[in-house]
Amino acid sequence: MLNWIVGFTILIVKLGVVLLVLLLLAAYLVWLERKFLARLQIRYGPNRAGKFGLLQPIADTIKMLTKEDIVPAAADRFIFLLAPAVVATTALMMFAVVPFGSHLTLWGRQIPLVITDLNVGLLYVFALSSLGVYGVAMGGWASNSKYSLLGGIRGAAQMISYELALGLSLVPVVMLAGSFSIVDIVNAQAKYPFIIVQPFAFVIFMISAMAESKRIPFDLPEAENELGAGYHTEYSGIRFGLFFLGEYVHLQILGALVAVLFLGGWRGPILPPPVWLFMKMIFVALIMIWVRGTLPRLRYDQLMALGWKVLIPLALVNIMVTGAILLI
Amino acid sequence: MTLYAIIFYVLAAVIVVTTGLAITRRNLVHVVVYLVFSFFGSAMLFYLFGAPLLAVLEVIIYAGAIMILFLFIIMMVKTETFEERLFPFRQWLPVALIGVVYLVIGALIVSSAPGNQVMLKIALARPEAFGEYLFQRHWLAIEIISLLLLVALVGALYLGRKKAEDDI
Amino acid sequence: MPTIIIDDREIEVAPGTKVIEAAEQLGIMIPRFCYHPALGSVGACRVCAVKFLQGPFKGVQMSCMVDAQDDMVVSTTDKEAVAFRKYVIECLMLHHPHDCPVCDAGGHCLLQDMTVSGGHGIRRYLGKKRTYPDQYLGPLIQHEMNRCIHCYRCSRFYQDFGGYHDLGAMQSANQTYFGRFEEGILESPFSGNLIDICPTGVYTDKPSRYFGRRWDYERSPSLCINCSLGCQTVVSCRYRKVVRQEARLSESVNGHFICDRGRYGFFYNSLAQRPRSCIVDDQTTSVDQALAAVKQKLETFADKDRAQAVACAGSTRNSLETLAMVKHVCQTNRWQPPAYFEDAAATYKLKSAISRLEPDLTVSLREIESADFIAVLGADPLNEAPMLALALRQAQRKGATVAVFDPRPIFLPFEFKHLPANLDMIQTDLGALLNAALEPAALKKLDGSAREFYASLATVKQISAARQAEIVALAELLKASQRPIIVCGTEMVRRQTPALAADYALLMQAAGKSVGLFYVMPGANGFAAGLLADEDVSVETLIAGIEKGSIKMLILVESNPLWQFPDRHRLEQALQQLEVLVVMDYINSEVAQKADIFLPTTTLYETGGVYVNQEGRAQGVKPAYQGGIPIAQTGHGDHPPRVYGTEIPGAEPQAAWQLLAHLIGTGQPLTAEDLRAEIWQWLAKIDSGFKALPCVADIQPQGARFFQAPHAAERFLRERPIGGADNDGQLEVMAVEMTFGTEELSADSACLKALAGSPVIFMYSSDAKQLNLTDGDRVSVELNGGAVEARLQVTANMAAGMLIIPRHKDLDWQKMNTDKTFVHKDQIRKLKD
Amino acid sequence: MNDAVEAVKALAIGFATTFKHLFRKPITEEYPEYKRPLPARSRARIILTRDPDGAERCVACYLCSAVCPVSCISMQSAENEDGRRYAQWFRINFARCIYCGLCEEACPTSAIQLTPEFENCENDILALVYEKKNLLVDHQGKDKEYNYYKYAGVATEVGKKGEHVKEERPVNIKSNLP
Repeated sequence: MLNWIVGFTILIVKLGVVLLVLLLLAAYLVWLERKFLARLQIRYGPNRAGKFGLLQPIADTIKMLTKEDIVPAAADRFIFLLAPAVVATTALMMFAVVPFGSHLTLWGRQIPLVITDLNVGLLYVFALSSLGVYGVAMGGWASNSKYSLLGGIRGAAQMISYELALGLSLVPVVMLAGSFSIVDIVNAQAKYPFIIVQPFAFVIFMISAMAESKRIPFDLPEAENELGAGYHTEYSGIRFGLFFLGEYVHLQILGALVAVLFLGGWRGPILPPPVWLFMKMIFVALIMIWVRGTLPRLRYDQLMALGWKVLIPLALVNIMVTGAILLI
Repeated sequence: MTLYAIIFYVLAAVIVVTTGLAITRRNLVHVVVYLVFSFFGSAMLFYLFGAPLLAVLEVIIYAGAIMILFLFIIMMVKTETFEERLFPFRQWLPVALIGVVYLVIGALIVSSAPGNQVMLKIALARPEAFGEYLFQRHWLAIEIISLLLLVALVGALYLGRKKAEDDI
Repeated sequence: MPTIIIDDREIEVAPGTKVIEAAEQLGIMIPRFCYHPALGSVGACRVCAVKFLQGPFKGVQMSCMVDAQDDMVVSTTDKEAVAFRKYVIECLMLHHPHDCPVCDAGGHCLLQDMTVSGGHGIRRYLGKKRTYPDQYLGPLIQHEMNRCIHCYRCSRFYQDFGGYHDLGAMQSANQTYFGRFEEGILESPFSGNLIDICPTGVYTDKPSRYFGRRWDYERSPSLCINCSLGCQTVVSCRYRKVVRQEARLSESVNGHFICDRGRYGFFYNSLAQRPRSCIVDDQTTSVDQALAAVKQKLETFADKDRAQAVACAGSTRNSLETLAMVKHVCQTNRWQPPAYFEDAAATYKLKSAISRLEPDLTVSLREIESADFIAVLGADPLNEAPMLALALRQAQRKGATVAVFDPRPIFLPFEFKHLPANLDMIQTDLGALLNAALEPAALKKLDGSAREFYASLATVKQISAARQAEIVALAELLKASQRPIIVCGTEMVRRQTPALAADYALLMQAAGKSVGLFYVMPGANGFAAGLLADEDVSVETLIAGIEKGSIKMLILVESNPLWQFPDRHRLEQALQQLEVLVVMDYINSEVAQKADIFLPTTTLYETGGVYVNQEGRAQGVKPAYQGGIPIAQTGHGDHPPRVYGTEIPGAEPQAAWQLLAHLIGTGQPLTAEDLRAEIWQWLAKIDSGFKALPCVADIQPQGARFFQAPHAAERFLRERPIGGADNDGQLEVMAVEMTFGTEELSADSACLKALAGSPVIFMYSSDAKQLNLTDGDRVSVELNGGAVEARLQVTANMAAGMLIIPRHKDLDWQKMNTDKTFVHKDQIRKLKD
Repeated sequence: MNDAVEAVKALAIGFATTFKHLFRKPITEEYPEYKRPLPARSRARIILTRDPDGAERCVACYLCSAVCPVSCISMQSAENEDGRRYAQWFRINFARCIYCGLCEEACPTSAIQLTPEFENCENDILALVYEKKNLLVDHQGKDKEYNYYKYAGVATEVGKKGEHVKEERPVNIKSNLP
């Protein structure tokens, strides 16, 4: 029983720490994105709240918390209120299987630096990511606004399309590691990161990940200049904030996944493992911001063509090639 | 009662309630949402029984793919918005009859099955074991189904293509 | 009935209809400046040009000059006609100044509309503009002659329609000028209509000068309550102030015009000294507190016997709602019956007049214009009901003879026969006229009572010799008349005169003429008050009651006896004797200042109301604005206050009838609509005459003549005073009404004060000769209550043996008897200047 | 294959461009520290200007308040001793104003004008309600020459009847000569 309680406490502490870091990081990712994007566009970015605008995320949070939470009269109230929660929760839950170190020894007890090591960890990520689609689709539908509905439909279609490419691009990685467990995958990269042997998978995964998290150039569901703000047009206050939280947590997850699956995860010299993971995540995020600062939004048919006609065949070919090499 | 038992009953209750709600609601989007909850609950049950792969597959395939397609269709089609009320009696009657039949058969099976007193041993279905089982024992069936799907895919592509040319 | 096609639409019109009118009936507005439905067409402005495509005429013609005929096909949008109109407008605009921004007509200027819609936007003419000097035309009208487009509407209205000649066209050709020969106040009391009628800004409204633009005004249909005719108006409000009143077209009452008393009689509504808060024993309180104070005082008189010590008086300026409520409160609380009139005779005269308004006799104001012989009995149209004079003028223009039987120095803006005699003799004179006018053939048609009545009429020989020739001459005209109308006053005349006037009308009807009967009544709601009044109750009886000590508490509802009651001293004494005096009013009247408890009420413009004019036409008015103190008065330095608020300052007052409703224990306070509905039910119970009265919402814009006097049993009076008693060298004093200055509400209008002139006393020339007095002398007349001083005006145009005192505000005329007043000749003294 | 190379090349150029921007000095003008001079016809704070001879131009004709799409202008017109129409009070609620400039366009006397001065924010919303004394300035604004009363044809101290631009002497109404 005691053992069980200690284990439970450790789990809760891990959860707490991870959640806290995730949320803080999400807030500061916004700051980072605005700042970095501004520099890419020869601007300053936020520089009024605190030094270098460092207090901007806090100001934003306070603003969103204190703003009125409006539910449109014609909206489907139940689903309207549920949708942002779905987006945020599914995003947060995904991090459960990402390892941020090998293990810690405290008072003679080995504590693995991962919340849970699922033997189907990768599939778990996909499962939650596919549930995240509901938040977008339902939010768009429940708002009872044509812009929102269009945004919601676009979002759902885009996310299920790119999920395939996302999944297929990872099959070679799983084949190399021989496991769905992310901990095992990281362990399999002890010698060299998979990006070296799987550059195609890396590129396909990066592109699909950006599409999956609805980032420019794949931000059709919220396309400001055509749909207002797409599926979250009608949202305000903290519910709007939850959508954004979900989006930025997603960004971190994808950063973490890229780091874990292709860049060797927490592995690295000198610095402690979580710091390495953090640095790699930030690096991936910066690349994504760079993409955002460079590329224009795709057209809808281009988006679909890219997904179905380029990425999926490429991923399939990659699987076959990898399989062939492995067999040989 | 162990913690697992409590979790089991809670999950079971959630599944029963959400499924019940799903079949009684008339707002189709709500139905889908309740059904997704139900599937999610079933997935958790599978996980509880030690079948994480099954759990994940349940979520990915049923909740993540099939239901989202349903939702997609429902959202695209403008349906009448119904009041939240039960279906009329004449629709209920056959359902209730079939339900009663199920109930009786279920009760008979449970009462007459020989293994109902024996605890099931926890089947830790690892993905490798699952894959080996599938592709070594049933490879022929899998290949036939794959072929079938391929034919269907090609057919669909052909139909789509023809249509597109007509449009031009 | 000619059928004409205008712009591809066919319409059948009455013969003689002009094409421009036919188009209007189709809803097609053909531009016009000189054409006006009341003034007819002259074809001067050339802007109503249309193209005649088929029919007797072809090509571009003036639509106001062509009668609609069969087979005519007209296009108002033909290129040629449109171009023609465009050039006409451009020519009219050659000399028009560039002053729309500082012109009060801007925004409702016909010329502006036509210029813009005609497509003339850029000035091409580079020459110099002709200019004119402007004239001072009195306190009502601002003159700006530069803007004139020479449509002649003003001179046609002023001279042809109105009958005054001090304004008209001068100079010639390109320099034609419209104005007076010399600057000065316009003589016509209808001059305000020049403002409405001018298609541009030559004549603009002076009292509302620059106050606002038409588009900023809250405009709503309203009613004039400055005399008994009930002319229809449009009232404009802005910034919580009634700014302007204009004539509203009414086919049955006033036509297109109203008089200046009505047009400018609204200023009482927005005066700074208008009382806005309740006063209890010189303390300002809230409405609830004041009502509580009234109720507390009433508790003393709660039991059955004491209740008779409470009396209530309304007045003829009450709305029908208030009149009914006064009566209802008195009945429910078992108080004294309410008084509405000064003396019992007035009540009697009105009641008898109302009971004689049989449906086939009663005529509306507009129907007077169709008469061919009009006998005015004991009425001074221009002074008592100015629009009546304008209607008489129209009848006269069409060839009618107007004969006035009245002791006063009557002036009417047209040629008429005045037969001045004292109040007893005028009816005898009219009787003699009838006697002489009925031919033997007609006499045969008379039945029993009519024949008897005819026999009792004075013959021409019985009246004074000097008059005989005139009567005989008139009798010839009356003999030929098909549609004679008798207009009878009810204010100055003797008790029996109104009934006698009806008898005369009946006699002529019996003799086969299509007769009309038209009464002039005191106050805007005299008719309804007369219907509701108890026969023996008047302000005078209330005073008598106070003097006896039987009345201890008096509630005056929008009533100010101090204004009208002839014996002021007696009234003041009586008011002092009262234990409690409660006054509800919207003007700061003298009696309001004496009140123990004062409650402010709302005006017609704030709560609306129903008024019944002298022919029994009920006309309803909706509120024109929300009420409250004008923004200019709540102002803050030179701008409105800088505060936000949801309440309207000074909007606490309620309508008198709403206040009165608190004095009966009806339990739940009712909303205004519910209370109104309830009042309508009470009205039907109080007097059967109201049963046909439509609900407020159902009263049509033209009003509803609901009252139909039954063919009374008491037709043809048996007792008839014939001739007048000799007054033994005494002069009968008569206090009379004038157009401006004697009516209570319009007396508060600053702009009309200048028109009221200075106080005068009228005396017949031979009487003056006897007393060695000449025109312009200052005289002192010793009345019952003291001396009255004023300038004497000697005229041959009035009855001998009379002394006529206009009830001028500056003249303390209220020193008369309550009954008839006589002065000996030695009571009139000449004063040194 | 050529297309793919082209595409990659194009992408590379794009990414290189944005990457180079990272090292450039930002071109942002930081507002409160640096205020860019605005063109004279920018539409911001409204003023009431004066004639070249110093009198108020506004004749309170109500046209600006009529044309104002948000009804933020109100005034009261009056007449002064020399016959000029003027605004007794004139009020613009800048909390409502959308700076569309229609009032300026409607003004027949060039009185109401918009200026480039845009910094009129207040914490108290009532402070945004400007009275005439806040609006009236001592210059002619953008229109230096125009004096409405020289053309209007009404008698004021600017000129009696017939003394204005392009006017004949007043007609002698007591004469019969053409």
